[in-house]
Amino acid sequence: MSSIIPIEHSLILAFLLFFIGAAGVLIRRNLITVLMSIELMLNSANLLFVAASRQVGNVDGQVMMSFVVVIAACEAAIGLAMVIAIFRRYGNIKTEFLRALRG
Amino acid sequence: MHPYLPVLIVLAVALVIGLVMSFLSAFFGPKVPSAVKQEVFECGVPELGSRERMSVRFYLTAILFILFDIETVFLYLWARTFKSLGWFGIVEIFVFVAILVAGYVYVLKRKALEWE
Amino acid sequence: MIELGFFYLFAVIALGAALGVILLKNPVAAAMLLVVTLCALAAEYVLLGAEFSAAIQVLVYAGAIVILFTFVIMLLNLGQEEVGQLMGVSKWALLFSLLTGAAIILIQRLSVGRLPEAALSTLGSDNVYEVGMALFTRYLWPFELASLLILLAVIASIVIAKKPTLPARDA
Amino acid sequence: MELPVLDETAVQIIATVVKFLVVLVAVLHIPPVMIWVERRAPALMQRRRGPNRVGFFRWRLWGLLQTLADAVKLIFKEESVPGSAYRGFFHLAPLIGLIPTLLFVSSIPFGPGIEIGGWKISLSVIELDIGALFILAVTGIGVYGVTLAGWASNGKFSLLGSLRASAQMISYEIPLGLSLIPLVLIYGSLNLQQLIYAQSVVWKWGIFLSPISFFIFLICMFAETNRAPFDLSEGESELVAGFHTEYGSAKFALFFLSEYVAMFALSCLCSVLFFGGWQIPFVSHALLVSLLGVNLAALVGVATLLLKAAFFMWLYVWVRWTLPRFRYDQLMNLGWKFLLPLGLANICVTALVLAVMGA
Repeated sequence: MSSIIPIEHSLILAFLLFFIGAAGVLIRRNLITVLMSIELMLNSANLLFVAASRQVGNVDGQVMMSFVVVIAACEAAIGLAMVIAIFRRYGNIKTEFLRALRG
Repeated sequence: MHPYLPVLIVLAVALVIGLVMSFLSAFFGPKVPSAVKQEVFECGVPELGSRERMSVRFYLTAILFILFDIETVFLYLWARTFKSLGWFGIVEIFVFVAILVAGYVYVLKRKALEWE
Repeated sequence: MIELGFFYLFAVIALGAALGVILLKNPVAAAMLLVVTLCALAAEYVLLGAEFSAAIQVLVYAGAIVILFTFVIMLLNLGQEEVGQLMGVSKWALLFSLLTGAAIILIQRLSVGRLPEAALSTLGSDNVYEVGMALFTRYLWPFELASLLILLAVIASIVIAKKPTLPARDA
Repeated sequence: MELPVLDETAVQIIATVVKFLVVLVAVLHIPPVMIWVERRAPALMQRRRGPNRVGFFRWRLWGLLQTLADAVKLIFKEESVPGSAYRGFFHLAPLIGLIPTLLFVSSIPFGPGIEIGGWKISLSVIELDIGALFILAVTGIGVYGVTLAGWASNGKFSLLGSLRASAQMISYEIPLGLSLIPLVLIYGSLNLQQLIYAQSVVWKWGIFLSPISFFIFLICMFAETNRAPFDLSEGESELVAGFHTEYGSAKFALFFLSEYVAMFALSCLCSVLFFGGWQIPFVSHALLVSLLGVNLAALVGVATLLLKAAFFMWLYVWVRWTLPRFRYDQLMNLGWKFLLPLGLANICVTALVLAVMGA
């Protein structure tokens, strides 16, 4: 049924997704978009887990994928809570305003 | 046939028909634009816009939604394997639910869910 | 062959939408494109025979996590005007990441044929059942720890979001 | 003349398209009829007449054509978009609301399989082994239609209405999901068709084996569709019309359509989960097949399911004109502080009882 898709294709797709996500983290100043880019990177990891699970023929990769989803949920929840807190304090969520820890 | 192919078919057909239906009025309706018609509805008073911020409770509701959404998915997984796991699965899932209920109780205690 | 065609179709959708996520100025549009990316990836999971992964992807990722993003965008009322443009280093970062991506793909292409052969027959048809059995037996402790992690995340996010913060210093 | 030889895949694809078109045409008839019912029923309850004029020449047909006239009117209205709206999403939002509900209604098994020319064709457009999870996922995506509609209109009533409506929908999605789990525990399947087969005799119906699930599901049915008594998102006295305040003409009709399709789909799902689906009580399907043949028995099954669903559609109308509207805090408290703990307790008790009985 799904025997035709070679793992190389999934790998390339995952790499491309990861780099789009990484580029998003680098080039965007909006904290929310940065968080979304991190979600993209997590998703490329998910795709790799699922593809690997297909390749080795057991479901461990899919179990890992569901753990990654849990972690993504936690990351999004805390990240967005911090966005709200930052917005309250600075009235803005651009990354260059966050210099409190800079000497 | 792949069991998910109907999903795609339904999606495609629904998209086409939905697009046609949502542009019916654009074809058949009259077009007489005016400045007042373009305003947002605000009970007749001059437009103030929607630039005000909403309550943080909506965010807290969404957080709780994520918490219990994940729990629901895992509960489905457990329900599907319940017959093979037996008592072992019950103990396991009770611990899982108990931990999440602790979070729920915390939320209640912090009054994060109080509206108005 | 048809499966491969669908794989490419969804790959293109996912990548295009992902590009939109990082390049669009409107955060709600970015969030919606993130949903498109996630759903396209769910379709890829189905093609890879991981039904449950696709379900959890749409249910939790697209249905809950992105809802949270949308809510926060609406709460903070981030219209078009408050969205940051690309940073000054944007072109360099873009070029850098594209080059690195190309390099890695090249490396990966060279490794074709050296990967282990796919073991196809061992995955059964009842995917949900198999994932459940693995999760509740072999991954018992990670599973319980995951619930602990969610608990901590909920507590932390409520503390952070509800706590009245100090007034802003002079900016 | 020689017909081209069809293989299994081609037949199934054609069958899927045909089945979906049939479902679509049927579903398009629901809003006109239901709106007529919704105007005649309160008239009956309040000793008024209700719409009874619009008819076909001499035949008035109890005013049944009133809503047809309304629909035609909506199509021929001018489409007006607020100047400050986000245009793309404004046009897209009704579609994003409609498509998930169509996916939902397509995954309902309307009857047992039929046989045409030797090909076995099931009577659900989409039949998945993870049917219940699929339905939950699809309802989750449906929230975006409401959220986007309010945000794209860029007015304060729309925005507040859509935030309220989407918060309400996600809040009641949890108890909805939890209420199905005892059924999965009892019947051991996520496939809707198999759930129906497992309820072959009346005392095995979901409502008897898990009445609390039915109770939770029933309340969530009303809340998920933003219907009275939970229609706060469009409380006229506070929010004008909620998230679709700025919508008119055909797009408004689309919101209406998706609301009624969602009602119909949930009514069907309720019959499938708790009332044996397309099976007639006390009459086994095998008996029907031996009497009527496979295809006719399947049609009887479809009629049975539609009859059961019609009851719940009537319940929607009945409740709307009987109960007063909830307050928003009452609504949220009901969902989070009553239905959620009840749903969890229901699951735990069901699991314990099943384990004790099995041991």
